[in-house]
Amino acid sequence: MESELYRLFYPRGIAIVGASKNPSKIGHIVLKNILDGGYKGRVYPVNPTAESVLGLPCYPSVSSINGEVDVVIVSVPADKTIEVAEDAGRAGAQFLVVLSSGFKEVGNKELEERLVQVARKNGMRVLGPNIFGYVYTPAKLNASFGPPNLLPGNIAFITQSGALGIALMGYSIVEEIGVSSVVSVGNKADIDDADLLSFFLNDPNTQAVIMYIEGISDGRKFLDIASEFSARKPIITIKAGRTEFGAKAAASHTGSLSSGPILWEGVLRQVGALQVKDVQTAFDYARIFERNIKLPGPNVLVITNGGGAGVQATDTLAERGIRLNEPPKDYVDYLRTFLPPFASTRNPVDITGGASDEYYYLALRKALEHEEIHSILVLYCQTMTTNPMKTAEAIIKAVQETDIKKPVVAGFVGGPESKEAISYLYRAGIPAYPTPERAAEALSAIYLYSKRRSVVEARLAYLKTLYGKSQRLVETRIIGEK
Amino acid sequence: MESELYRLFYPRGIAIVGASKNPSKIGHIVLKNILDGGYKGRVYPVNPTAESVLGLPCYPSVSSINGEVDVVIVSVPADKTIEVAEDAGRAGAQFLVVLSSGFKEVGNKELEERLVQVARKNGMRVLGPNIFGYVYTPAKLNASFGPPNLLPGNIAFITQSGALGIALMGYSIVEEIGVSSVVSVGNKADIDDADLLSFFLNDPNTQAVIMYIEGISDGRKFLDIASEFSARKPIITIKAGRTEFGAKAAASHTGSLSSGPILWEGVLRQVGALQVKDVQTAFDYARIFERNIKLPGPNVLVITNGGGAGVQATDTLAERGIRLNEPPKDYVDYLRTFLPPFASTRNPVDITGGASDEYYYLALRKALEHEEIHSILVLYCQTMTTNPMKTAEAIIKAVQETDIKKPVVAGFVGGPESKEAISYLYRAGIPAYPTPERAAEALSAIYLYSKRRSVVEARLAYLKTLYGKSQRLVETRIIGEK
Amino acid sequence: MATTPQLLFEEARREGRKKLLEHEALMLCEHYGLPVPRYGVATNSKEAVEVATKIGFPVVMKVISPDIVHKSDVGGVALDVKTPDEAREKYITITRSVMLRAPNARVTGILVEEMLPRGLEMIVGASRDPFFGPIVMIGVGGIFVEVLKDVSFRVAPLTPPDAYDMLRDLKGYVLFGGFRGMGPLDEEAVVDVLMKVSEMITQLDEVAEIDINPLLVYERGRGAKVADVRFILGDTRGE
Amino acid sequence: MATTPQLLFEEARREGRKKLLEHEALMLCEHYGLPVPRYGVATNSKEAVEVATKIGFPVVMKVISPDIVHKSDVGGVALDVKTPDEAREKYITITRSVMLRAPNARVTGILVEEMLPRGLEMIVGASRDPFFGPIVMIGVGGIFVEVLKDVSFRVAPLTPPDAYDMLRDLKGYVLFGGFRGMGPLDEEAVVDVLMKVSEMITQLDEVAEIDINPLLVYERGRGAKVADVRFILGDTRGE
Repeated sequence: MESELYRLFYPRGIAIVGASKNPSKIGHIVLKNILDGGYKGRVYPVNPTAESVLGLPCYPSVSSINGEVDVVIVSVPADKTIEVAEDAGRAGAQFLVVLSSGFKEVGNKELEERLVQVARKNGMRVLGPNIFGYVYTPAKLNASFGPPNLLPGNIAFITQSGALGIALMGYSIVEEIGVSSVVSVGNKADIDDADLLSFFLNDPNTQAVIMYIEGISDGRKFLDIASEFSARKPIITIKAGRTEFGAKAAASHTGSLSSGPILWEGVLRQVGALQVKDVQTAFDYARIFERNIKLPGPNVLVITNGGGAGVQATDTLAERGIRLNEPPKDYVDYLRTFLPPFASTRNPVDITGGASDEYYYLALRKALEHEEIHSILVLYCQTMTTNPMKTAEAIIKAVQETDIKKPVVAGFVGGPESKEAISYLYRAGIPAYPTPERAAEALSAIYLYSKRRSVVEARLAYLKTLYGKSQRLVETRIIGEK
Repeated sequence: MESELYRLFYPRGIAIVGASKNPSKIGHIVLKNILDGGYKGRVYPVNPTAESVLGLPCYPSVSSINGEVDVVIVSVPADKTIEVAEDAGRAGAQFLVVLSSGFKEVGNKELEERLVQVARKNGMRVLGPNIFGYVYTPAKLNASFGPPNLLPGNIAFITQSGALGIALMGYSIVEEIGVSSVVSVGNKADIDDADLLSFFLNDPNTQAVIMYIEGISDGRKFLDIASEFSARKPIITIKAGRTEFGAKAAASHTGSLSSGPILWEGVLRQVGALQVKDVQTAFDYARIFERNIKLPGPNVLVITNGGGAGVQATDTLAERGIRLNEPPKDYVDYLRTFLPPFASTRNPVDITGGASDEYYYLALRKALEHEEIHSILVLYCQTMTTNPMKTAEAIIKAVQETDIKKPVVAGFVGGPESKEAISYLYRAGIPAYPTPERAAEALSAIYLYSKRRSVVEARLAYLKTLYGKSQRLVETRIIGEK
Repeated sequence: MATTPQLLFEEARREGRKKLLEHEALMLCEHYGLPVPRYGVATNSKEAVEVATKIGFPVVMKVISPDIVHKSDVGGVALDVKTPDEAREKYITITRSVMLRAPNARVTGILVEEMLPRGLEMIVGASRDPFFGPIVMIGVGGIFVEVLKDVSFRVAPLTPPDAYDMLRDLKGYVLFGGFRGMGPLDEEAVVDVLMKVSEMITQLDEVAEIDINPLLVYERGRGAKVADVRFILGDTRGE
Repeated sequence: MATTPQLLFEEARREGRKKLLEHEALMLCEHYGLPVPRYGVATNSKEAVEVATKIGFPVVMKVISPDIVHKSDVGGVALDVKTPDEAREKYITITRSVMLRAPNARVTGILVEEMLPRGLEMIVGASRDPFFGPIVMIGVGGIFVEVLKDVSFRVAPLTPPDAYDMLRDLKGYVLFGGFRGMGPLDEEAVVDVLMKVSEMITQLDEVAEIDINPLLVYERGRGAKVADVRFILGDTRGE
């Protein structure tokens, strides 16, 4: 069955109402991003006063376009949006993407409700208003006024924050995180987090979702879909207002009320989502979930060329409930065949500061092959006698040769050469980080998700036997519900 | 009074015993680093079998050098070090820097004790053994086999971990942290953390110290000096083995016992040190302490162009005990004269996503001038209609024009342009970070240090009245002490 | 005293009460299968003796009144009542004391309850959130809730995996391993209580809040008991 | 019973004891100015009555013996002794019971102590670390120490700022703001105890460990009391 939002992400034609010749106008930037991005469908600038924008002929209205328009991007003043909605409806559009601000966020609730009413009456769904647009890299579609050069990948990012969201698009480029999609949800007048999760759940191009959430209007709908989602793919959440004070700041910022931080913590656990405190951790987690990693067994092995890095990783893992067990005896025996006698074969395995790439290769390869080792954290400290890129190659070689799908996470500490090696590892599909602690925490996220997922799976199984397979959770009256 | 270690950091001449022609040998790399670094004193390679190394004539022994040798770098096998020590003693050297390994860390305790004995008998102090050397940028001295291109600055880094320490030298380059010194202390057979703190306490080139500590032999000496140190400059500590499991890993790695994590937490608080969990936070804190910032009052103002970034900062600050108060009324009135009506003048002040550089300049400048605002966190989310570099310039302009020494910390979220702006801010003396949370946490470190310092000052004042001004803390017998 | 939840709510509404009386609350809990102490209502001293004898001594006696909030303050409570004579005597003492100190209070009778053995004190609650609807809360009584704010929420209806997870979410969960001479505690019994509270808040639109404080939890196999419970009624149909 | 710390230690050494007896521990605490309950040692029932009367009723009575670890198990403890008659009677009961159940135990006498009012229970300890030497520890009794490992250490000798800081370091410090009907607690009194414990562990080389458990802390202005204290002696001169 095709998702309800399918044509939002795979539109045959897009109209941009408010397309402008002025390069500093949003209506210009969005059009330019769409054209530069390589989107294959038809693009129609709509502007009654211009003849052409960016080389494309302008249309006076959406309804005057001769061709299929699935998505209408709206970048006109708020009070003009109703008119555009009616016109788009007449033209048979399916989605209104309303960039314009001046709605509920400034107290103009009626206008927002009316806009949705007009849209729904005309068979359209609304994304926004008060958003920076959206991106879907599998369709080469960048219908946003964010940066143009996002890296394609399989992380979807849903953000309720505009400025922070758009800035994080840029940050994802610096951090080399590839995205399948970025969606600005703004006021969520119609399409909300749950609708988007429904789409991404069945989207083969998306492996994980990052959500920046300030509040949610329909909590139970979110609960249902997010639970289903987590049973298959991880959700990483940044919940604005984790503290009483942050919640107050969030309320003053969005003007919308939200449930308390402790309730939210419970809800996010109930749906199996991973809650992180900061954007860096969100991206670090995303990197680890880019590959659909199997649930590993409990035994983590740490391989390091520096005792200090090993200790830092051990502390980080222990704080997250992961205790390192001694390596299997036959693995230790194997290590002893090539490691210098002063190397430590406890866990972390310290293959010594002068460790050659070969040591990394041998130690990792055998660990990958060993049944009782379930995931491996490889730490490397750059020294003057070893080469980060060569070490990265050794790791990649071991992973590729064995073709065993265990989580392998790398932490490379050092100078610019280590940074390059991190990118190199990352492009070869191995999550890598610049500090031992970040690498260890990212690895721990796999275990955390595995734990959350098993709870949420049990939850869903119980609900299914209770309410029948196809049905969503029981409907319950909510006090104050309209 | 000149510090006991003065000539270690400002040597008139250095001999490198074990200087080698082979570029992959430590004795070669260290010599090359000394020469390339621009050190102004005399350098003497010692190698009885080579005529010259790196263009310098070789000497058969230290005592055969005709000239003042303050420091002797020793890179020969462990069993040859005693001989070198005796020879260096004859030559009147003051310091032995023993890079060689093969001592206590592999169980060879007697050799290590004998080495120290010989050295002390000959009036020399020993750094090491089992170290990668040391760096002191004010003397342009890089007597290490770490990376050659460290950025000069005023952070001293003392590390007990070799491989991690050397890798962090590289990481400091990537993170653009300038250092006054890096000292590898290794087995601490003689010169220990306390000795080094004594030197850096009176070193005008050092503003703060980062210490990576695994264990300490003389706890009370550390307690005394670290307390004195914290009363004047911050100590940032990474204590290996914060958890029971990490402590076990650390013990297996160093072979040395250490007191439990909870005791260490207490000790670090008692001496006023800031304990961080990971290397990234250590460097983030270091950046904030590069300037000797006055103790601020309690009122933090957050200025942001994105509500989401403001909320994230509020949460981060709240978790660290910093609550944002509403801005002063006259400050709000002033903001209202130029900000758009939908801007929020609560705290965080949200100057809106379209905020021009001018808004940043005006809002920050007035905040700097306002008596009731004591520190300012400036957050910027990169959008397509604003320019990170221009925003950075606006911030620098406001800070430089007012010349008021309040802490100003920036968080710039975005793409490569924001990254450049961060470097630019940093070079202008304004600590800047790529996420709102890291910026907020760094700012909170100033408050934390201020709190710790006031306790440690009260502690020292009490001890002084008790034991007299010049005296150290009372001597106390320790069970098990030799 | 056969009744239905709806009859209880109607009666409360008729009497203008926002709370169920204690024996009503116990009845409602029984109706949903929650473990409550044995209890009965006495309207004279003879009944008090009969009820107490049936329950078995020692018992606790409390005045039932919609108008008295702090029962102890008006002498409305007697703990550890050990004999039939004492039960008779206490009935009279309580009634007199309440008449004297709260002359205008309506008195429905005296609740006679089994005196429960000590156990780990937990708090279980349910209420309605404007965004998520019915929610259920749990915490360990005393310091954990009061000082450490160590509580865990989930949205109702709960499933057993949710209930286990929310219990294990608590810092205070470590106490379930055994504490102060007690063996491991009866986790299953707590999960069962959570499931039933979830069912109540989900099914009973009239209930705005449920507050079990304390729930006494015993060693594994020995269950848990609702030692005290309050139901706050809301006008859920109207809005 | 005039003595000095050194005489106490010598006597213990002579008797091959690694611990001070209870009355010795109390004497040592008094010597350092720690707040201890009023107490006395009785070696016959008449003395028991005299001592108890001097202290004021109610009192607690405990057998003093280097050979009995769990005094209650051999009937060696009597709480809440309210009258002279009861004191006489309890002296005899305790003595008999101990003779019967621990016939080989040396008995020094019966300790008669003031029965202390309830307060916040804290734990204060001191010991010696191989790297840092004498150290002092504090924690809030019960869940905080036992479950949350909420303790705070400092190296001795402490200064008052250290003592305040280590107290405020505790999660359980929030209880000092007032808890369960108590007003704000007497922080100064706790700091004073910490300072004195620090002094003892610093000055008394013979002492390997000090363990005050519990220290009862009262409302501001009402001080704190050492309800129970143990001294473990070590061979510090030898090594």
